[in-house]
Amino acid sequence: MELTTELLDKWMAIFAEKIEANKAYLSDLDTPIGDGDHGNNMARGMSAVEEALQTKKPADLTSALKLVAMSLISKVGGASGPLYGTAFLEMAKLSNSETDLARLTEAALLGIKKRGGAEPGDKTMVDVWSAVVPALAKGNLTNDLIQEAVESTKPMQAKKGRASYLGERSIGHLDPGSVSSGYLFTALLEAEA
Amino acid sequence: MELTTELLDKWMAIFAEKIEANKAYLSDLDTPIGDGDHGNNMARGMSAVEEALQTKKPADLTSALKLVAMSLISKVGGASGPLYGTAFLEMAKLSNSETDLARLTEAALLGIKKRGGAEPGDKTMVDVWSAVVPALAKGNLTNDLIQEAVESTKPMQAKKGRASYLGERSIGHLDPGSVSSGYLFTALLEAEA
Amino acid sequence: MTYGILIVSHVPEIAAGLPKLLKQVAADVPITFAGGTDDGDIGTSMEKIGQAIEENSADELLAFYDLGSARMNLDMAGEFAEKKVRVYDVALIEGSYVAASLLQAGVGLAELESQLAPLKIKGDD
Amino acid sequence: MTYGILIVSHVPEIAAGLPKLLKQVAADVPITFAGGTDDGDIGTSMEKIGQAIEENSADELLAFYDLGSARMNLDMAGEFAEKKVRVYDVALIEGSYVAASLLQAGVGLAELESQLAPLKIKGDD
Ligand SMILES: Nc1ncnc2c1ncn2[C@@H]1O[C@H](COP(=O)(O)OP(=O)(O)O)[C@@H](O)[C@H]1O
Ligand SMILES: Nc1ncnc2c1ncn2[C@@H]1O[C@H](COP(=O)(O)OP(=O)(O)O)[C@@H](O)[C@H]1O
Ligand SMILES: [Mg+2]
Ligand SMILES: [Mg+2]
Ligand SMILES: [Mg+2]
Ligand SMILES: [Mg+2]
Repeated sequence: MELTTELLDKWMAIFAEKIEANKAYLSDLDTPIGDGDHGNNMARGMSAVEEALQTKKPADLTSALKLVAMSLISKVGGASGPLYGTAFLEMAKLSNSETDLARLTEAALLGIKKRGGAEPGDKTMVDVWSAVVPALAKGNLTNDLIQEAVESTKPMQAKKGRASYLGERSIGHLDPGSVSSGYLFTALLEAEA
Repeated sequence: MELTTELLDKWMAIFAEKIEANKAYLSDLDTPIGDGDHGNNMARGMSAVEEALQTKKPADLTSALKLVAMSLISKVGGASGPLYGTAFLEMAKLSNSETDLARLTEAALLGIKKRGGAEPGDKTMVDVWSAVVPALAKGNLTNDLIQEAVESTKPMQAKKGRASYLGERSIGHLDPGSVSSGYLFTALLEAEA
Repeated sequence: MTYGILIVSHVPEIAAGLPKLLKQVAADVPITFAGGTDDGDIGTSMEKIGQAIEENSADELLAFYDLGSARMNLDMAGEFAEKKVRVYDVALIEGSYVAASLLQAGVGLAELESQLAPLKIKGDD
Repeated sequence: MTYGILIVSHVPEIAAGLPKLLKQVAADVPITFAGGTDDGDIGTSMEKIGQAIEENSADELLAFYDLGSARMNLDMAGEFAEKKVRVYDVALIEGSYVAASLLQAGVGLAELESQLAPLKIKGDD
């Protein structure tokens, strides 16, 4: 499937709504295994994204993706800022020559992994992205698949990010960044529908 | 030789003078291999000692030694504060049962070693104290012996204190705390004379 | 037995700032700090450290410091104090962050100390 | 080639306070810092880090940070910058102190890095 500026706008708007609606929940998830700010971070970032898209009305997909990236990088404040920011920046770079969503998110995932050094199984957003990207390529991404990927982080012991300082005590909690990444991709499914 | 309150008063007055006279030199020594404050630290400490001794006029040797210790501990501000402070505190403790200077400085040296973890050869004041204490016991302490002990720190590589962060670059400089300890013991010789 | 954290730094700003980072992950852990000399210069003060020990509401303290001379004043303050003060030769920021996270998670002292061990970078080698 | 030091911390006070400790032993080393988010909250800001890189008068920077997310913003700022920024996964306070002491003493990069190695306590293990 192709990413267009229209689809991106719709995607971001739905994602921003989901983040806003689940702000407290995301911060609560971040409390036992982090610093309790993931919901606030993402809400601040996504409202900056929405404002930027609406006021600057970027002319093309590349500018729009870059705008999303820069808003997240400058407004989120936590680890998820450079990570989501890098994801959208990588999509922006590739979007000059490629608009297939599977290819774009593949580049985004590579960027996230490079930025944070995490691999699947480390209990980070990489776990969700790594499950979603191949499904997008095969055209079989579903809400169930996303939900499963998010849930898979619960029994994991964190190896990256603040939760990793807790060692075994990080086991038994959902990873907040995986939950927000889950919203990103359910938002995409809704935007495409 | 016996330590009396009179001797201690004289000793501290002469030491304070020497510190004041060599304040800039001691801080200069501390500049290439430290933070450049040893002279100021010791001058602040010794003027507090002098003020305390003169205004509180301690009744006995133990109180006088304790007063010296507490003034140094609370006023010096750098590593030499707890180190000289511990030295005089150990002398104070022992002075209830023992007033022989060799025994007292022996206890002081043990205290310095315990407080800072340094051994002879680590390029600290321990090098001077370790040379002086046995000489005091044998009754053959001289200015030359003190000077030699101070100079011996020059070729050493620091293993303790700020200078140790410089690794091999600490070689070729006199240790400032050894120089001030040298003044302490030449002051003692002068006070006894 | 409740455990608290004690931060000792040569720099008043570091001593005052670090607990803000720790409080984010350890809202329920008592944290007190001492920084600078009595005059507020760069250095440490046994008296200020003693006060920070007293002010801390916990039964026992896990103490973290920056440079060696801070450890000496910390040790002396600990000897004069009523409370047990355990001093760790670990990286100040990173070590106290791990300790705060684990105390908040209810981890016991033995497990906590084994997680601190890889962060030991000072003291007697 | 002149070397400077860059300090990045989640806490504005730590970022501003640490250079005071370093300046005591490294009066001639250019040191700049970035702490907190754009709003001055606990966190880091790529923009602030970028400014601290620019403000530093040295040709190349040795950069030190507290927690992992600071490293990510530091890396991004370094990618956007003109200057080479070398990021070290060492204890923030202790590592930058060693680096400052050795730069002031005129030690070269290779020797400096070998002295920093034992202070590595984060990053990819
Ligand atoms: N090194 C990393 N690689 C990938 N994802 C990471 C990494 N570090 C953190 N994360 C993700 O970021 C989320 C936390 O984001 P957030 O709370 O906004 O940042 P912070 O931890 O700085 O407060 C984690 O739940 C995890 O999914
Ligand atoms: N661990 C130690 N054991 C013994 N002496 C030490 C130790 N650390 C430092 N010193 C002594 O203290 C002196 C430095 O004192 P000063 O400059 O006043 O303190 P600081 O290093 O905290 O600025 C050194 O020259 C050395 O003789
Ligand atoms: Mg968080
Ligand atoms: Mg945060
Ligand atoms: Mg000094
Ligand atoms: Mg000092």
